[in-house]
Amino acid sequence: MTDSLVLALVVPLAGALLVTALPAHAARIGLFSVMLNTLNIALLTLGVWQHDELQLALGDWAPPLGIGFVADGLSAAMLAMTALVSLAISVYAGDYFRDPARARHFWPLWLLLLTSLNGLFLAADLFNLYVNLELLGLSAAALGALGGQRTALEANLRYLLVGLLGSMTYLLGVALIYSGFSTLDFAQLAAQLARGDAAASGLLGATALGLMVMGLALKAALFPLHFWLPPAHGSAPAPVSAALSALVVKAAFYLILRLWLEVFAPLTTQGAANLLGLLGAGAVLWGSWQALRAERLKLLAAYSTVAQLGYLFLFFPILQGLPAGETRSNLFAAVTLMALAHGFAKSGLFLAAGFVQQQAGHDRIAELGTTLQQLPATTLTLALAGTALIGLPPSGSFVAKWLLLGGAMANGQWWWVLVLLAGTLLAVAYVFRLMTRAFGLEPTPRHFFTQARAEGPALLLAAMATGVLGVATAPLWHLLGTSGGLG
Amino acid sequence: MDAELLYASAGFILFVLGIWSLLLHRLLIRKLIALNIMGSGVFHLLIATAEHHGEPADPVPHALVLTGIVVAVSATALALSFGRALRGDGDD
Amino acid sequence: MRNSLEPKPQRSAALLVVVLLILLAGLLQWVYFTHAATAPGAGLTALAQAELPRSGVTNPVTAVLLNYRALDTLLELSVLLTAMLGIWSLGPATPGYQQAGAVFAGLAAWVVPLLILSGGYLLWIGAKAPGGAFQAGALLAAAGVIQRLGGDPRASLPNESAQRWLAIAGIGIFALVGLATLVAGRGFLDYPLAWAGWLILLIETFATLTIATLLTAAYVGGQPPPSQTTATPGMHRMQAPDRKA
Amino acid sequence: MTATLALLIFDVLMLLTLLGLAVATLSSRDPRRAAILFIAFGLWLSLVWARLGAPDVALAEAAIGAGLGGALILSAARRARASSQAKARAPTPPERTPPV
Repeated sequence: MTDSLVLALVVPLAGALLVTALPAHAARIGLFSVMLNTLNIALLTLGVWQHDELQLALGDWAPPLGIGFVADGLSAAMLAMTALVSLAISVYAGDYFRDPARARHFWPLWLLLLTSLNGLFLAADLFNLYVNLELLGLSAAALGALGGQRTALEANLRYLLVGLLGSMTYLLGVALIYSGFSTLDFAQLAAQLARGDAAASGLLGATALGLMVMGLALKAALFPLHFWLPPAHGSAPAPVSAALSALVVKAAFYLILRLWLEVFAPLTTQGAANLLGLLGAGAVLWGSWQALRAERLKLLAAYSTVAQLGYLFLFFPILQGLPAGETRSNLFAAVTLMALAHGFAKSGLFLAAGFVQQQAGHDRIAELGTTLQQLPATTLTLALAGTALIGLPPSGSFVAKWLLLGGAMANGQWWWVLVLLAGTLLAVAYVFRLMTRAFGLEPTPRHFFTQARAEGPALLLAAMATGVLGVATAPLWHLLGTSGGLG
Repeated sequence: MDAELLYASAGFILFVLGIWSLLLHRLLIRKLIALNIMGSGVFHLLIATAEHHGEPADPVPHALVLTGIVVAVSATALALSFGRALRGDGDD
Repeated sequence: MRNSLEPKPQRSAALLVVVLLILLAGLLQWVYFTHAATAPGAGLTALAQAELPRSGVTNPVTAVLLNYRALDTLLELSVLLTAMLGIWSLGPATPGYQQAGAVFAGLAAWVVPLLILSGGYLLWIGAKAPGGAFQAGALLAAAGVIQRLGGDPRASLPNESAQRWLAIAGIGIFALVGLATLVAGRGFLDYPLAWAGWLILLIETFATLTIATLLTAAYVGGQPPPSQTTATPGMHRMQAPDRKA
Repeated sequence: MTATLALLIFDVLMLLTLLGLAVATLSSRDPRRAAILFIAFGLWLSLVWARLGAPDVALAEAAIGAGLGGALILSAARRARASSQAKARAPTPPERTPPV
């Protein structure tokens, strides 16, 4: 069972190596490794389903000397989302990068990106995470610049530099932790912090946590550190934008969540969590407002990512105030569900936007009317993804927002509900501003799909966010070990 | 004041000097030098904490720093390539 | 969007940054010293030494890099590979410098073999003394850099297809050894003690080649032109014909 | 006692030189000069690390950090200079990065 933890790293890495050595077969080998990865992650998820948690000490060296891998419900959920989204993106990319000269650059970097994502969700070691973060940052910036236009190069160079600043700050935190606690392992660190031997250790740990969260917040584009995201995500090739928005920023958020709520839980305070929530609120309002004003479809999607990441940070102050128990674990499941739903919805939205851009030759929203009316499948994708971004039933984000609302009320922190409402109204506005373009007087086209290989994956992703995740939440609750539900 | 603490202190100063230069200078090469010096500060802190008066030094931070050095050079090389592509001087 | 510093930073903004950074430095020093004075971390020296006989090498740093924390090293090589692939995706290599003078050429003829020899020595000695794959690979790469400075635009690298294989060799062997131990029922990269030293040397040898190739390719800074003789500077990379298999 | 004091003074001098090199590197306007100073900084840093009982890392920093990293930055600086001299009359400014 634990073999699948290692294979989650080795399968995409081996694919990347083969694709590097045999660029002429890049698309075939690449797609095959992504499929193999999906299969392996399915096995891994099954293992977590049965055993609650899978653990592995690499090379049989137990921490603190060695590196530990841990897959719990949260990791498995993120891994499963990554596997499905990357499979859809890969199918789409096979169609998008038809030019072999571009395909041979795309596939190895894409598989290395997948390797680093899997590693990030599994590693329980602060320094191994640093190496994974750098692998992620470098491959993401290189992928984002594949389009080759000047704006893409500029935006992604900035993304690369910001990412490096973030990882250096994170690494300083790691160095402080090692100097104080002589371990990099999550479980051992959490145990030492919970014991709370000396006040000085607490101070050192809190400073290190602050540095690490700051570095990761830069990578997760938390308002006001989001300035690099819209140009970078808006200028990348569509499959890459989808991966960046749905997976890459999510990985940094996942790490913050993991460090804040588990490893460093004894050191976090309500005030600090309120600060994260406040920044999240800023992101919701500012991101939604900018999405409403965006003139290009991909820029709208990118700003909406800023806003949706903000929602994820709203959970921190509420989770912080709740004692351990059912309400709290339900809320924890809700933040996971929110992250998953956004991952599916946003990747679907970006893939659809890329197809629209290819068909229309541009993505200026004001002039998209006739194009959208000829693409019923893509229009449906946009509508489904929009439903999830707004948080209407039956999307996964509706369930998540509902639980967030309940948690905020139970906690007496009603002010977050105002942010939630304002963000939702703004999301309604920007989604409807887009959708009104799709309904005109043109005759209905005969074919639902214009190009199934490009439109199918996007539609499936959006349907996953809105249909499946909202209705069938029970498996997720089980995976995360909560009773869940809307009770 | 202890020599080990002095060494650690230099690491913090290098880190902060690096951020300062990164934020205030616009030339790509200077930004990259700044990032590298920031990194050197962190590495230096790790090396300083590995040293324990006379006893053999802790090998784990040393290995972490070795890894970090290679990662930093990789990132520098990639960023410089971006700069070259932006300037579009493939033929000097 | 541009909520950060503008091209010519305002003097007040620059001052604010400086003040904040001084505060940050002060905070870090204070926190670190308070902690080091009361409860310094013991480090892992003793543990690393105690397990050294089980690691297959006698240099503790090599033991950490290739045994205790081998996964870090595997991923780090992947980072280097990513950098090279990213550089290649950004365009073709620039032509090298002009042909060097006789003095430089004469110097290079001495220095390059010396670098290669010391690289080999560092690789071998890494098991028991300071040295190892990274230092050895860097020396080999330095030999390549000197070749390029001497006027060889490819810095002695082979053709693109061979470069691709060299670039993955070290990572591939590393992963294959891991898979072999996994198949043998021991777990990923859990070397049998009797073989550990040799497996580490095998991995390090290929890693040295890979590191040298990747670092040199990064210095050359671009994808090798499809064919050495027909390198046209104006050729756009997106239209580059796909002729390498 | 005097031996420890001498050692302390030696350490302080090592560190002051290191920090001086860092400040000089970071504050020099000419990229070429900055690159050369950066190499000097890296080599000095490797000496400091050798003093701290880290010969492996010192070797790697000298070869990879200062050596190859420095060579990369230096050649980029040289190229930037060459291209800015070639385009001396053209209005294009030297390459800038977007604000971080």
